[in-house]
Amino acid sequence: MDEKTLIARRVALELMDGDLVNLGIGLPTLVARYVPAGRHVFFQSENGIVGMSGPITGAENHDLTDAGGSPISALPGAASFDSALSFGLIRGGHLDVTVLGGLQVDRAGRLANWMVPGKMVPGMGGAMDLVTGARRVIVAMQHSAKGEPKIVEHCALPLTSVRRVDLVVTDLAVIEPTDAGLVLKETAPGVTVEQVLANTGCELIIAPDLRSMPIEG
Amino acid sequence: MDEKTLIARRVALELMDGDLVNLGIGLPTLVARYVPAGRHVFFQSENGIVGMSGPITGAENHDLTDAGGSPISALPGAASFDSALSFGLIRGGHLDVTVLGGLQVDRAGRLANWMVPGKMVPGMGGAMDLVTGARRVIVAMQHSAKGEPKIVEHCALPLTSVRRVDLVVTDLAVIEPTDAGLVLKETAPGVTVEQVLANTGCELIIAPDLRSMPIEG
Amino acid sequence: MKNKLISLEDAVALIPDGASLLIGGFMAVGGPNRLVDELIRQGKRDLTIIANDTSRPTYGLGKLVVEKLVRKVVTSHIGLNADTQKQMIAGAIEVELVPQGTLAERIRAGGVGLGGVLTPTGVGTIVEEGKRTVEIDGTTYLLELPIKADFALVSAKQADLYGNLTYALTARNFNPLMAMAGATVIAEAEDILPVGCIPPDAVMTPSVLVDHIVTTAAR
Amino acid sequence: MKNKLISLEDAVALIPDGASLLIGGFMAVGGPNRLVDELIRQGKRDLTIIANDTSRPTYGLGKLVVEKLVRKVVTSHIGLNADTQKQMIAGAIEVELVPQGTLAERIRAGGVGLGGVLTPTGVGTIVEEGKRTVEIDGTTYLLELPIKADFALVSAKQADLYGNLTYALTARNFNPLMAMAGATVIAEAEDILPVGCIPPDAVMTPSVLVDHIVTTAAR
Repeated sequence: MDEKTLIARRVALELMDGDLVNLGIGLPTLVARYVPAGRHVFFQSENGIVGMSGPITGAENHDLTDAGGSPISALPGAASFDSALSFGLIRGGHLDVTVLGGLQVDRAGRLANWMVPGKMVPGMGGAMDLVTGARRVIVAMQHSAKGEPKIVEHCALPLTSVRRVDLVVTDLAVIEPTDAGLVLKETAPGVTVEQVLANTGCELIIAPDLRSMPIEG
Repeated sequence: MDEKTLIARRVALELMDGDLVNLGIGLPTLVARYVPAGRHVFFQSENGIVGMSGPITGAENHDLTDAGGSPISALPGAASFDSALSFGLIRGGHLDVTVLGGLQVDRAGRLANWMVPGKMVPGMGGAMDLVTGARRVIVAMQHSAKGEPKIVEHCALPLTSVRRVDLVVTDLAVIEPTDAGLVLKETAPGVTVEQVLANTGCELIIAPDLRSMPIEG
Repeated sequence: MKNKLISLEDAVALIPDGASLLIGGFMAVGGPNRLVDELIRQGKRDLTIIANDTSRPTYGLGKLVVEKLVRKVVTSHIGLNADTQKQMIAGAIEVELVPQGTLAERIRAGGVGLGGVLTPTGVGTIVEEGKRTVEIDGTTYLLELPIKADFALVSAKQADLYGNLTYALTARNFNPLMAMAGATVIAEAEDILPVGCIPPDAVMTPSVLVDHIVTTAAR
Repeated sequence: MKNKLISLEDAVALIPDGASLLIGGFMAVGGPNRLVDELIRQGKRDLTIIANDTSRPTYGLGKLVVEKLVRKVVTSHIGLNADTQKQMIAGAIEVELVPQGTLAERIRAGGVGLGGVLTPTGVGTIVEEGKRTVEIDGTTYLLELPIKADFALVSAKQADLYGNLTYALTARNFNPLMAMAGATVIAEAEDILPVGCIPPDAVMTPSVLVDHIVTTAAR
């Protein structure tokens, strides 16, 4: 199993039956493939639909796309709406879970994921509303980038929100930000605590009930 | 012609082709009957429709009513919507004209029409939004009540809005509030300037082009 | 997934005395009048009601006032229910009068997570009393705060079994706004349809906002 | 009543250089792409664009940027149009980045006559810079101001000859919000229908908001 699949599978275990979920572009999108059997999850696309699914080959239509402009389909029971209602769902606390990629997460559990000053300024799109408004924010990302830790004492990059995220899932670990600091809850299969610590740029609290991710190869 | 009909007919001359118009309950409702031929006016009911008309006898339905709960019908091209959009049309400057009843109008052209402290407190309903937001506010009312002038130096009753209304049409006169004060523009058929002044509780400026209401008996 | 269909009795049994209720409808047109009748039958009391108006004494939520089950009402109009005025003057019921457009925006703000909205409506009138004002480019606005409630009771034309709702014509009014602003949302509906029978573009309240559905069809 | 149907050429001829334009669409899906192409053909310049994103360089309003017709853009995302970033860094185009939900509320506020809205989004981030904050019950919100424009260019699935509009699925996005916030509203539509063919409950933008209709059907 490659690292992205591992992360997506672990995140998917967090999605509960009946949840309204928004997946960011890139890695988070993979999560939809691994929703546990027996759980019905409603996926939102912030451009204006609840109940999206992958496209039906040969039946793509230019009026039904995801936030990246790629074709999708609408499951039975889907609902479409304008951008104000779409973000009303997000900001108003109606979105159960958002899964977003990350550039950095700091020791206080705050996410930076929308720009690298002077290099990459794509704009925040819906990310700031998602992190501010979702009931649960899950960051799905590689634990480090080019050998540099992405979990750091202070984010060098501009924050997406001052709100503390709820869970960080990486290829090495599952980490839960708390009042006391970042708590290491799970390690990836075959990964040691020492490996996690060596690739993390700030202190981690080892959970008393630390376990291996409940993912079978 | 009775006084209410006179007022309604005079107000109706103010409605232009294509206008979006909201009529208050009571006397203003009569205005719809007298829209000049060749002018298509869109009537809004603030409970959520543009394109309302009188009810179709025998085809009344409990899902299609005016703001008083009475049956109406929807003309071809009507649109229905929720209360936020309905008042978005009103507050957002999309409503061309509102016609409202009045209890008092002061010399600055400000309207009081929603409560008599200690006696009648029905609530403002949509009146405050209508007076604040409509492009043109026309007050349609009797010139005096029980012998007391309703056009006064200062409103004794609580104001509906501090916004100056655009026109006051009564059974005696048409009066336009301006920066300089209230201007007497027209007198009702058979009514003298002296009669208007005698029934008005504050100074009126006589328009140089004062005329009789262009209404034929 | 949990079935959202529930009996009228069970739905209303979820509501405790003293609860705050957003109640859809406009002069009880498009109001959840079955749910209201059941509130009376179960004798719920000390209710806080947020609604466009208090209807007439014999129709829809007007009856809640007549039955003395209401402690406070936040509304734009009480003029057609003499009982509301009578109880207000007697000090038996607290009435907060809110301009209708402001009421719509306050409920919407509650539902979409805004901290408030600035409106020109009410500036310089007694509605301004006790409120913060904000000046922007020389224009003064009232800062109006969001409204949320423990429950939203709404009335729909159609509901599918996920809870997607449609409303008909002027029966829509405050219902879709309130369906966003209740911690628990109970919808009564004339027609209960299988999932997939309401086209996505026809849905006015997405299913994810609705907790319980009650049928108003005769059984 | 004036017929609102107008040719593509005449519609765009109404727009002067330097105009501010609200442009519907999301990655140009549901964007008024015929109107945009005609803006380019007529060489309108110094435009201020308010839109969800600047699309891709070869699609929809992305081409306006590539053709250097845009002076300023107010948007939530420019990541898929390298030209926007390039011109921004070169100082040739001014870019105001706005969180997507905030952009929707600001345009809506402009259209419905609110003086502003309070949102928690952006508090404590660089989006807060230069903005007023308001504290309510211990929570801090940003005061976000309304957006209006000289024109709104929207794309509809259907238009009747009064100007009532419907949108399809995710092509709806910002269109109905923008149709309230433009001083002049021009809608392009796939199907032009007789009055009365769109049921009142299916209308998403009421006719009274729309000034001009352009057909996008092949002739």
